[in-house]
Amino acid sequence: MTMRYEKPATAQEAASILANEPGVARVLSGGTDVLVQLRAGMIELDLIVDIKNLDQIKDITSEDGGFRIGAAVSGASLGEHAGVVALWPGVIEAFELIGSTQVQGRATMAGNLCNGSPAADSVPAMAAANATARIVGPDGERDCSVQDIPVSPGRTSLTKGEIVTSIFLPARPERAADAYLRFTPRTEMDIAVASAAVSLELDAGGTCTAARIALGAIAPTVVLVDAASKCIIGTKLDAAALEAMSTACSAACNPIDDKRGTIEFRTQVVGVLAKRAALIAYKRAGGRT
Amino acid sequence: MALDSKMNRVFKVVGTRPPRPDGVEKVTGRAMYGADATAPGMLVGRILRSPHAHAIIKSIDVSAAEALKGVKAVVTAADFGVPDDLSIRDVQDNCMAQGKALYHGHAVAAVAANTAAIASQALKLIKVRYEVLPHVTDVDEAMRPGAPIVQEARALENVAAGFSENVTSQCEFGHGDLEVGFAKADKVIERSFTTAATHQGYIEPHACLASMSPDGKGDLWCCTQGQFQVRTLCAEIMGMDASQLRVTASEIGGGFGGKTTVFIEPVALALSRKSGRPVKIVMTRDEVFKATGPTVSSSMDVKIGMTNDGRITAAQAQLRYQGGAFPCGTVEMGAQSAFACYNLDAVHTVGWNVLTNRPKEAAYRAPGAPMAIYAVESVVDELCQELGLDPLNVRLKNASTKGTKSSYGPTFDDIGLRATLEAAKAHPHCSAPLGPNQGRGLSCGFWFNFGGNTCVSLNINTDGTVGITEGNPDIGGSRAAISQMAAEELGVPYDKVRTIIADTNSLGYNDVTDGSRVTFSVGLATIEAARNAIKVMCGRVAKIWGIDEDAVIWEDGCAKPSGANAGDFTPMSIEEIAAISSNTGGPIAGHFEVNADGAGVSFGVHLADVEVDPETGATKILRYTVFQDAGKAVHPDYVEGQMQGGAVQGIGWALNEEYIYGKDGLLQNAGFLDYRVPVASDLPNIETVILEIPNPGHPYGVRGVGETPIVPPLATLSNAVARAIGIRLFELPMSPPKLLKAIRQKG
Amino acid sequence: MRNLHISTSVNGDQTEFVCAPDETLLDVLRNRLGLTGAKEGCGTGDCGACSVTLNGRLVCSCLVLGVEAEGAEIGTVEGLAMGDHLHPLQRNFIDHAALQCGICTPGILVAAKALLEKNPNPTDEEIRYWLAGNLCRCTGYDKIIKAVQIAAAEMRGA
Amino acid sequence: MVKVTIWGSLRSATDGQVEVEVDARNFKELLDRLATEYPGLKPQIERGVSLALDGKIYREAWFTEIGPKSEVVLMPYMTGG
Repeated sequence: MTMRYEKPATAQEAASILANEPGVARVLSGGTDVLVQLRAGMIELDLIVDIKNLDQIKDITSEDGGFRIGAAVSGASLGEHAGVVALWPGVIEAFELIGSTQVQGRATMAGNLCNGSPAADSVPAMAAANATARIVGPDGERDCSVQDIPVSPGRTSLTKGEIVTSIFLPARPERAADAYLRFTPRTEMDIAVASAAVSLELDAGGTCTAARIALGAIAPTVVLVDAASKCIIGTKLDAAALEAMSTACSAACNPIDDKRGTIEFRTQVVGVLAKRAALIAYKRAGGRT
Repeated sequence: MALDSKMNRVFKVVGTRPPRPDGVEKVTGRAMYGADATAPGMLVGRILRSPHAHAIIKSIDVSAAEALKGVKAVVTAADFGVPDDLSIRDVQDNCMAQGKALYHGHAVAAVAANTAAIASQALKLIKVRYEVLPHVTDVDEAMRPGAPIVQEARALENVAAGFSENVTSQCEFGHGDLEVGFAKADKVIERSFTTAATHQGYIEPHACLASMSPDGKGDLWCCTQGQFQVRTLCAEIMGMDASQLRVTASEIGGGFGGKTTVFIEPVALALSRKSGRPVKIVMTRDEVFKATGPTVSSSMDVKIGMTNDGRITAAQAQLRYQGGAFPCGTVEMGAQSAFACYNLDAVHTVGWNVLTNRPKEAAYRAPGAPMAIYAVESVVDELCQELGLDPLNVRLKNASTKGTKSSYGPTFDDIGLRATLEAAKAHPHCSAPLGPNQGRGLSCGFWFNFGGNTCVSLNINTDGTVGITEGNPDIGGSRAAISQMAAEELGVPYDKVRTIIADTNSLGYNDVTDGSRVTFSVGLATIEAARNAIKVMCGRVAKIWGIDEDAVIWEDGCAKPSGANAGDFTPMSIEEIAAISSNTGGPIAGHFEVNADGAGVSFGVHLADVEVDPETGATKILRYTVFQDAGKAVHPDYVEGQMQGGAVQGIGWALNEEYIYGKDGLLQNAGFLDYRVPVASDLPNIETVILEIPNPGHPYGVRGVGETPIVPPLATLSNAVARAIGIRLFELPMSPPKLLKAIRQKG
Repeated sequence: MRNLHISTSVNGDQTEFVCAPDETLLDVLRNRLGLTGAKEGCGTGDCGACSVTLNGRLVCSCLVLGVEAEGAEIGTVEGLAMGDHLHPLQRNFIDHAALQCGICTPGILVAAKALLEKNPNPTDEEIRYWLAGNLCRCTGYDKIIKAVQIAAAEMRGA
Repeated sequence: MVKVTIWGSLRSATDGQVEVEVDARNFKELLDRLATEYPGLKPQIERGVSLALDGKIYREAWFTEIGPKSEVVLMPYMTGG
């Protein structure tokens, strides 16, 4: 094993090192995925690039009424940020479900995204929140919708040399909120068998005016289900609307049978989770059912 | 050694909760566990494992690995001999595959190198040519004629015809006329069950440090439940005299039966012999799951008949256990335990052991009993539901008691099942209200408990304090209990006693820490050793006083004249006697060596309330109470700890834990992420109620407590789920996909 | 393989070591610094036996590279007691039998200390969720939760 | 004479008898007699058996005395966890 370790000072330098590496390279931020893979022998690396020295990489900053979250902000730090917690409680609860307290001390949302797991907890929540990732690469900087980054299990749309430097959670109007639920056999320390994130906006009368519903662990990548959103927009989340939404979610599933769950189970449960998450989001947004 | 006649003895130390002697070391990180030892010049050993479930090893080319810089030794099966004893040969073959890889993860070669990185690199350079064979991992499939044969010619003489060669043994127990019994029943229920293989899940992976010197002497440091057993196995495998191999047990980070044999120790010794250097091997968690000893998986049929008023008239079970790639006897214990809780006129159990392409099972807390009793207690519970009977009253009505002819033959002496059931019945938990989708489950549990070979050396130090040397690794606070019993018997304060665990050269042979035997057997030997020391002290004092030895008695840590007739002497304390021991004949000690019997069977009753989410199949445990007879709880905190820990292992078994094999015969969940042991947030407090029905086989009435508590949770939870949602599952674990499917099928 | 030279602080002591780039902080602590209190139960962040604090955050040291310790402050179980004076958590774990085999104990103590620094008065449920990443196979957790509560009350001066 | 209860799967070695009678004063004699009089039991006795005497299980003790009225049950040799 001849893995090298680099800790560049700027994003451009990091991108350049990664772009010029002929061997296998990975970015290290929280390390809670990459070090597991390294340790388990799933990957063999020639180079690991620690991005924790980059400017603003550990910062949470206000921007256009939303928040920009650096790629090295840990779950523990993010959860202590009252502003983000108030604005996007569903994203926070999704992210905080990942791993243990110990893992939260290191894990990052950007890492969760770039790991490319279909079961990543924060990704459906970020997709529902319409979050974008800022990417720095050899050719400069670009922004990309979070849901466009994972392309298949373990793979992303990032090109060689590109790194995610921050995640942007946008502003949102009053009477809006989000929620995330996942199913795991244990209460903690588990991987989502199915998950659902729901982000809603309500009018003053409590009618849903906008909704984004994203599902996890039921397809090769996160799935945004517009058909499900349509079922609840214009409603006050009455039982019939929720039932239709739940059915639309189940219909959007393309899951696999594996050691963690069956196709049948994932398909059924994701609808239940979406329904329950929608009710939580609705209540958080000030709606009364 | 029977229970002291002074039955109403008032204990001073026994029954209290003093701090454990190894506590400070363990809370400060100083305690030395298996992986914590180092030696000068130490090499790192690593093991290459089969990627196939079943394959002939055509050839192994280690030349490239040997040539790698920093590699000091490579071993394969060719470096080991062929032991005469078949059981030893099995152990050796399990440590290093001989000709055929029998399961995914079976060791095929090992290296010792300067660093872990070099060792890992060397493993990749070993070229093994395999001829992959058809495999079988399911017990029912493995039994069928035509199944892939794991090992040939291993079946015992008593196996009936009609099975595949994988069926290695058959056993049968019971008495009475089943036909007559079932004819008397108003309701007969017959069900089939399966349980998954589970792992003990100790947090400390196996680790050892071996050092062989060129003159043939060896030292081995390892985490084990029995250093003497390790010595026996390793000495035979290595062709050494027992005297030449000293084994020291480190602190042990959990065992639960899984550290009662060897997996890496002979490999480390062989690498050390070949390299001439000390070699440390530490298993990864992946290796622990793949290549140590989980428990058996089972397939079972149970048929029970009951009258309308709840009397069991006949009971019958067939148990099929697979214990991996080598023969084992676990099913015999399951077959004997299955109906032990009940007083039955007609009972019959048949069991078969079956080979599969899985790792050889090792003992796991009450080996064989939890699954059999799960099946039985499920059918008893279903009969109660069908007949509209109270499940606790039905169990009381049928409970084994003193004089019951047990389902495995002998007639029970004093046992605590009825008292335990009565305690459960009287407990507030039993009558607490339940909400929607909630249910309360109940199950009895049983385990034999064992005694076994035990030596204790008790030395009275010159200042009157006490040193105890015993030979059983302390897996859960036994040093505290042993010190307490010595303090009790000698009449000295607890903190004047220090108990240590000896290496194999310092004491005679001690059986493994298993069978819930340590507090019972080592305690018994300690009490007797103390009595021997007391006898010596009284003798010395008698000489000083010039009176008859019988005229000196021992009370409260002092030698006293037995009465006015013996003379008027000031009592001599243990400190005074010890201080002048040089003048009175030399050092004072008490020894005791015994193969202890009379451990006394143990019963427990568990109660659980669960809530099932009908939309997801998730089961949440709301309340859990364990009732168990401890005989005499020497250190109640650690008795409760055994009850709580065992219950939670059983809860994991019932709900989520399982070995998952793919169609390719490979283990899919060899890690703590997907082998789901319960975490703290999954559980409520585990309430405990200790009963003390003295065991007539122990001077203080002690009974083993460690194993029984893993037995009832399986059925307790299954019964609770059945009552919460009106659906009974017949397989474990009751994972949410299975439960949800059943809920939806019911509609 | 080129080893790197790292300067760090462990339990308040300035410490230097060399390690390979792929070596974990756990391996460094155990094999290079002789601090074997942190245990390796899984190597994949699933058991918590290797818990330490890194710049005040609770982490699994098996999921940290040794090289990441440069300039950091690391706290291990060896730093809990002040001289011969045990931390209240340590003493209460002994007094209330919150350990059996003891292999998970160092990690649980480090994790519990981190909890009480953040939340001096946790509920049972908060303790259970905070410690969900620390597997214990012996105790069933009951006595651990109780010992943390007793220590917390004592530390609050209650 | 001592009456010994034989477990089910061994009964093929005792012509189907559940109980057999042998002349023995202790376990050693009992096992020796059983092996002599019922050679089919020998392989199991060599593999290991336990004996229950009046309800108490003995795993190995040869010289445990058996009274004429004692209940003696042959059991497989057992281990725990």
